[in-house]
Amino acid sequence: MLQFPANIAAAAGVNFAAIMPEVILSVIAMALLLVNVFIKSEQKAYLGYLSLAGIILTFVTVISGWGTAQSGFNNSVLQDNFALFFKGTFLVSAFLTILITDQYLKREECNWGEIYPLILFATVGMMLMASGTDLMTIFLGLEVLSVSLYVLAGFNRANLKSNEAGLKYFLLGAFSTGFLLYGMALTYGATGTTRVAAIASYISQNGMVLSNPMLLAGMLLMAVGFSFKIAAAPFHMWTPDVYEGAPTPMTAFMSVGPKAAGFAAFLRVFIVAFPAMKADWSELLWVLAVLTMTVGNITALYQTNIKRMLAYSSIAHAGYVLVGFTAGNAVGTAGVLFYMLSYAFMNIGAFAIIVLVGRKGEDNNNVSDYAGFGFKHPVLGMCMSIFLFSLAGIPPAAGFIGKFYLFSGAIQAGYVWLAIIGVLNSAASVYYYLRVMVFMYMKDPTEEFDWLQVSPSLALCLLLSVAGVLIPGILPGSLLDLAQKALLM
Amino acid sequence: MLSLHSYLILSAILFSIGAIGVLIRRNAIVIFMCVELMLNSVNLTFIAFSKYLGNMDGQIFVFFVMTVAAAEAAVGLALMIAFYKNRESIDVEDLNLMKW
Amino acid sequence: MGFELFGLPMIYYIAMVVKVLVVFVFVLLTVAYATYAERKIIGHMQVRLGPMRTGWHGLLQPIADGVKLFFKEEIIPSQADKFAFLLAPVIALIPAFIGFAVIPFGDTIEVMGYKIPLQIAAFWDQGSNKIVDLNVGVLYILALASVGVYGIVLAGWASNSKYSLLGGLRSSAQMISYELAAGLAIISVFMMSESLSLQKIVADQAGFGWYVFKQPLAFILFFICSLAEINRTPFDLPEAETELVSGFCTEYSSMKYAMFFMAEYANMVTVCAVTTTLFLGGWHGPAFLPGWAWFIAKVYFLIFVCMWIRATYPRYRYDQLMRLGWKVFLPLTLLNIVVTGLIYR
Amino acid sequence: MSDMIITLMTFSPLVGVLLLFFIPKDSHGLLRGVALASTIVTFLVSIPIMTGFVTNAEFQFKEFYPWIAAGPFQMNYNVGIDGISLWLVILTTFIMPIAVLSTWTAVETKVKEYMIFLLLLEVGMLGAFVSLDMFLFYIFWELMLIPMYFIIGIWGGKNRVYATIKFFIYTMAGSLLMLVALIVLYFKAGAGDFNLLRFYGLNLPMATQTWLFLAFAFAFAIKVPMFPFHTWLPDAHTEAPTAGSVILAAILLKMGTYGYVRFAMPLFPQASEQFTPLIATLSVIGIIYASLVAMVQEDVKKLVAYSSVAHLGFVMLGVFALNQQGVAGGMLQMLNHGISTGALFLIVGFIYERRHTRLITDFGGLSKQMPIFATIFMIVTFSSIGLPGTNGFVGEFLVLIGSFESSLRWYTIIATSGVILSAVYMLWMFQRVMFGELKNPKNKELKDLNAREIAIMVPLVVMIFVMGLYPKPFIDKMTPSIDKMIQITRLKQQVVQAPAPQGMPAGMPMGHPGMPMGNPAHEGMPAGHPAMPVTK
Amino acid sequence: MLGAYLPIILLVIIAAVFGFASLCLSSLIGQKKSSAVKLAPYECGCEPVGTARERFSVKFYIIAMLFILFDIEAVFLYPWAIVYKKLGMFGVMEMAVFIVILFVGYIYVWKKGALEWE
Repeated sequence: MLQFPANIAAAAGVNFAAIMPEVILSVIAMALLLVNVFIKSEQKAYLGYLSLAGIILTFVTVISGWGTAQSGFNNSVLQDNFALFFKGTFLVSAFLTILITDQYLKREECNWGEIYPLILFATVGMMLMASGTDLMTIFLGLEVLSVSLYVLAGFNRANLKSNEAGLKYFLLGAFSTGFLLYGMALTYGATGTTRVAAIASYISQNGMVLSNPMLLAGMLLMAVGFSFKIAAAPFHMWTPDVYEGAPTPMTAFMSVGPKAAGFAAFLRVFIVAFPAMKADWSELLWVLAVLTMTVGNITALYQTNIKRMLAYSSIAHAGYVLVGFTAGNAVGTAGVLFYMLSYAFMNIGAFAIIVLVGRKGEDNNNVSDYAGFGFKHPVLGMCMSIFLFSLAGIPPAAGFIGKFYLFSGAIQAGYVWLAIIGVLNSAASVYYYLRVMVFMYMKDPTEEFDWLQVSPSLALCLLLSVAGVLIPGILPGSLLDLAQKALLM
Repeated sequence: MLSLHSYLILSAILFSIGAIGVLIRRNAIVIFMCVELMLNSVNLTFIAFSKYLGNMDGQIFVFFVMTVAAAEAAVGLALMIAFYKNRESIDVEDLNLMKW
Repeated sequence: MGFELFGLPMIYYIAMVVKVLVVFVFVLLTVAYATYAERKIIGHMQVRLGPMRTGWHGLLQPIADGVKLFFKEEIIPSQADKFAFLLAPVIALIPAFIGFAVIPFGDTIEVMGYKIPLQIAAFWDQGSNKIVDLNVGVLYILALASVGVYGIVLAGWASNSKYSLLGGLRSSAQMISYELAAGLAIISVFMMSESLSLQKIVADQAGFGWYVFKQPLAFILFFICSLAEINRTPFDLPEAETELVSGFCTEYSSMKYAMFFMAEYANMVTVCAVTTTLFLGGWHGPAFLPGWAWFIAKVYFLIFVCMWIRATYPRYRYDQLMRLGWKVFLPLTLLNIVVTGLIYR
Repeated sequence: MSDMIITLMTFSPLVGVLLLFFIPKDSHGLLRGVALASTIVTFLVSIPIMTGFVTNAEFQFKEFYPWIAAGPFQMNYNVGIDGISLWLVILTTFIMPIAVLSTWTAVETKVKEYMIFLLLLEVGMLGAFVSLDMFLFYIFWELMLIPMYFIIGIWGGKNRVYATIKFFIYTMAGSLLMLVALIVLYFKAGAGDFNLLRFYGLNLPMATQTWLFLAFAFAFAIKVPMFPFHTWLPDAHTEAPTAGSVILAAILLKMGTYGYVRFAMPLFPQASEQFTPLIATLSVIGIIYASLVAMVQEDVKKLVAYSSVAHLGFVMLGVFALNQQGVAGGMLQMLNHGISTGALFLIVGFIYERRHTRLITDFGGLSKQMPIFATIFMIVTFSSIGLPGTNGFVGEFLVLIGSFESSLRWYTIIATSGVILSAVYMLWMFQRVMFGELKNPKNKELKDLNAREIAIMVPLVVMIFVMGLYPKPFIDKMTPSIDKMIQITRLKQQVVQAPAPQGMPAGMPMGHPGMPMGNPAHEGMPAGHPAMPVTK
Repeated sequence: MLGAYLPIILLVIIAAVFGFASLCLSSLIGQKKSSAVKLAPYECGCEPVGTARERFSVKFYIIAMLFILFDIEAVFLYPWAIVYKKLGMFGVMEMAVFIVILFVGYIYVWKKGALEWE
């Protein structure tokens, strides 16, 4: 699983085919950056359309690359099916995010075109993380992503909460980068290489893993660094504040894409580079998964702000995904892939509704502000319910299939208790998802919601999200198959 | 000459100072400087290993770390300015609008 | 030769101490008399006489100035950050004086069968029979240039005076802007020499293969940027007397003021030496003079050019200055790199 | 068409849902009409299933389509009906039109959504009863939750939010544990598919069985609900609108007992044998405790809710007796409870609609004012108590006989006191509501049942008597399946405990032709007695 | 390599000694007649208004940030410059791409007005 393909392991040198999606998207992003400064502010929406077109183009490249592994740049990138699947996920999340961005920007009167290139750059970073097979590439991808995200989190610069989110994210993100890097440095020192495949072969040749504390420390520190990025407890402290303060579409984006990217790199590094130490790291991940799920869910119960609640929920979801990761087998790992993709649909969908209901100045984001929403706007209410049910993992939504797969992986690998803790958490999580619905349907409206305006792009986002939640929920076969195949190459 | 261990110990100490600084200092800029200290201690580690292993990967890595640190610095300072403009402070104690 | 320390013979240490002292004194004297020369040259250009009283044609003027400054009262403004205030001039001074360390100022000489390169940070490795110098000499110079900024910023900030602060900020903004262009301008030189070692760069220019002929644009850009970087006229805005009352050194008096002054002139000497090394063939020249003489001649000529410029050009406005740096020089340097890359492939 | 009849029946309410989507939300009459028509159509579609059901132990009307194939997993759309699920399916389709009718005037707001949820609920319930693929079963099982959650939460009483969340989370927690157990079972079975019949053939080690049984039993115990997992039920029942309570009582609770009969016991026979005393204890505690609590209730609806807990205790007792009378009695009691408790909730709904109170003290002497109502109420009360001649009697009697003759004799004796208690609280309640002086002036305005309400009650009353007087067809159709279930369970209990006789095939032919009632085949044979052979 | 660095250290020491010696000497032999007015920050002879540690134009930050970014890009050019002849045409094109990317940022910054000083 996830092995470096033997037939192209020798391939060295430049190979642009291996980074084609990244190249295309970066070129488009740079072009947008330039276009942005030459057009008037009323025309900024065109940037959105252009970036959507760019994403579609990149997506086509990703799809056409399916099934062939391309390695390049002295084996520091490897675009295999695993990478391609994640790239698809990132592109989907960027696409959906851009669809809801325009309306938000107009509402908050911060209609600066830079947001589109920044989203694209962040996506490039994520894609690089997914296909990086060298710690250096992974680090670079991570930083391209993070630096873009710091700006995106603080994008609404007139809004104090957004400032605060950006700054917090920046400080803690940079802090965690330090740990990640130190881990990478120690791993490099212990094995003499930064290529993940070479690390693995070094370990398998030299054995005696535990007798090499440096390697172990390197691995642990890397795990800490990645845990920060995927918001796993106890390294999750930044998440709620950042998610609450960041501009809503960016929160949607952050909770989905970067998390998936973090998992992609986390998986790649740990499964490919440290298979010999699986016994060590799965213990660690076990604990992380339990903590993450529990902390996320329990704290989410008390939240009144819906963005903050979804932030904790996203922590919990990282915990579920860690369950699949802990299992480390084909089912669990495929579950991670599948889950991240379906999470993109359900979470961004939910945030699309939050963008709709919110008012200028990030107002109206309390759960109680949704009182009566479901009946005032039945279709939107239904969409939100579908997303929430999916988040809660109730069939027939994609979230259920995803959880089923993750927990199945854990059970197959013998982590039955982990799965049980997982489902109990899942049951507890139902409470706060339902609370939103309680307000939506079971409380009398305090507002008329007459200011709500669904822009066509936002409607498209909702449509795609609902489809992305229900279709894989009812007929998950082909997508699961894809996720399985992504691991085999 | 100095052995690899001395470099590693030095960088570990620097890294710890940086990490502790991040945790206990209150000024955002100082915190950021502590982060930079951490990154630079990592750079030291990389260089020491690179020299020890006779392998350039570590030095290349340092290039990228430096670049990234610069980009982070630029973005970070911009964020701090934006925050300062609205809040007249860069004390992290004032990053308190959102709490659970 | 019997005595060795760290694998180096005793004569190495002797040569080292001698070289260091010679260079230090040379720089100090050059600095002292550069101030005198400046007043004289500009005076004569403006049909004045300049200092005439102390000594013959005022030749003792620098010493008199020095002694005077020693006896001036030391004022540390209230509310100043005392430590930083005292530290700033030293920080400005040290990099200015040590920049010279990597510059080869003459051919190798032989003493008792031991070769001594006329460059402070270099020695002869008997094992491989090669001159070993600091292989990143240029980076050393650039690094020192950056450190020098700290002294000025610190001075501006520690003084607790608005003029100082503004002067310090301005000067740092200016210095870093032009440092960037200067740093990019000399890349084409490295592309030619394929090394960052100044020994190698100088060796490459032997026999009038001076880089100034191959890279005229780079030479002009680098020299102008250097002037800006060391706050020489026409880029002397940070200390613009008329606007900022001497900018960052408004509050400085006595020897501390003198140290800034010395740092500035030492910087000028260093910059001229670097320019000579990078573009004017270093110590190379027709054989009728020894290498070090050629070197000194070239450096003094450049110092003269600096003063000439000061006498000729009015001061830039700050926005013009920044525009020149960012909008003209920066793209030009990048262009120069690309063109060089295409031509000298 | 007939080979797709289960699919047709299960999903025919969805057609109604689709139609409802396109009806304007203000035309209440049309909305109700379409919903009613849809449920009636579903009932009509289910009739051929009842008539076409051949009395044997096989699953009939089977359908099979591959659904999900990914990695080690293979899920299929695999449905079929046997004697155990047949009557529960029919009960569902039978109760649904009544439930829709009962909301005719009770629900005035958001009618469209209400009807949609009712129909979706029906899909979930039917699907859960007919699924033979355990994954599919789980999907439908969860699917039932959502509409019920909304029905209670939106149209319920004052405390509805609390009640509905409690209901949801309780059930969800149980079912998620069941999911884990299901996955474990799947991998223990060696991946293949989730076919229930395949799982029946497994011989799992005792330790595995224990854990899996506990997980399944926990999920079903919450749903039943068994003491001490019953606390959600009074809340949910009290707060739910009438139709919600009816469906909850009549059908949803049966999911739990059905789960025991279909899944928990045959899949994990040794474990279920091991836990029989525990479950029986809990059942008996449930019976006595719920009866006692019911006695002191002020609120009629709460009283009925607690009576549900008590009744289902009997069902559990019967099922775990694991002999023909016991299980058949339990199954029959499930139907009886569906009808009589459903009817009771309807009755409570009628007076609540008139008086907007359910407190017993607010009533008294209603019989004078509402003679028809009083009559029907009385019949239903008798049925609930289990008076001979009504359906309740047959079921309760069979349960007691069956469990008395099993190892659960002593439990049965205690449980019998529950019968008396139930008579006490029901009759006492009936007396306080219906007889006595008509003190409260508001009650003097009360009108008797109207035509619609009578139409709702008549089928139920008819069923009460039909099943009470001539239960044979019901029992006959389910007997072979029950025998098979007992056989599977018993056989495997024996396989592990005594060394299996040579040559005994793992999947012995199970088709045991219908044994008449009272056949002494297993009489007096304590369940799971090691020495006793199961088949002659 | 130590041989090349040792003289630098010596030079640093000499320069530092010279600097600190001048400091000490001047404070020892200079006259000391300070007064509150003399110690006040210079403000053209008027009473100082407010504190000097005020906020100042954000332009300076922007210049600083731009410097950091472009300077770091220059860091990549140095090693490249040393070996570009060995890399051949590929190296030139690679760096051309790099500079083009740099230029995109440059144009952006220019058009955004970060280089204007008003």
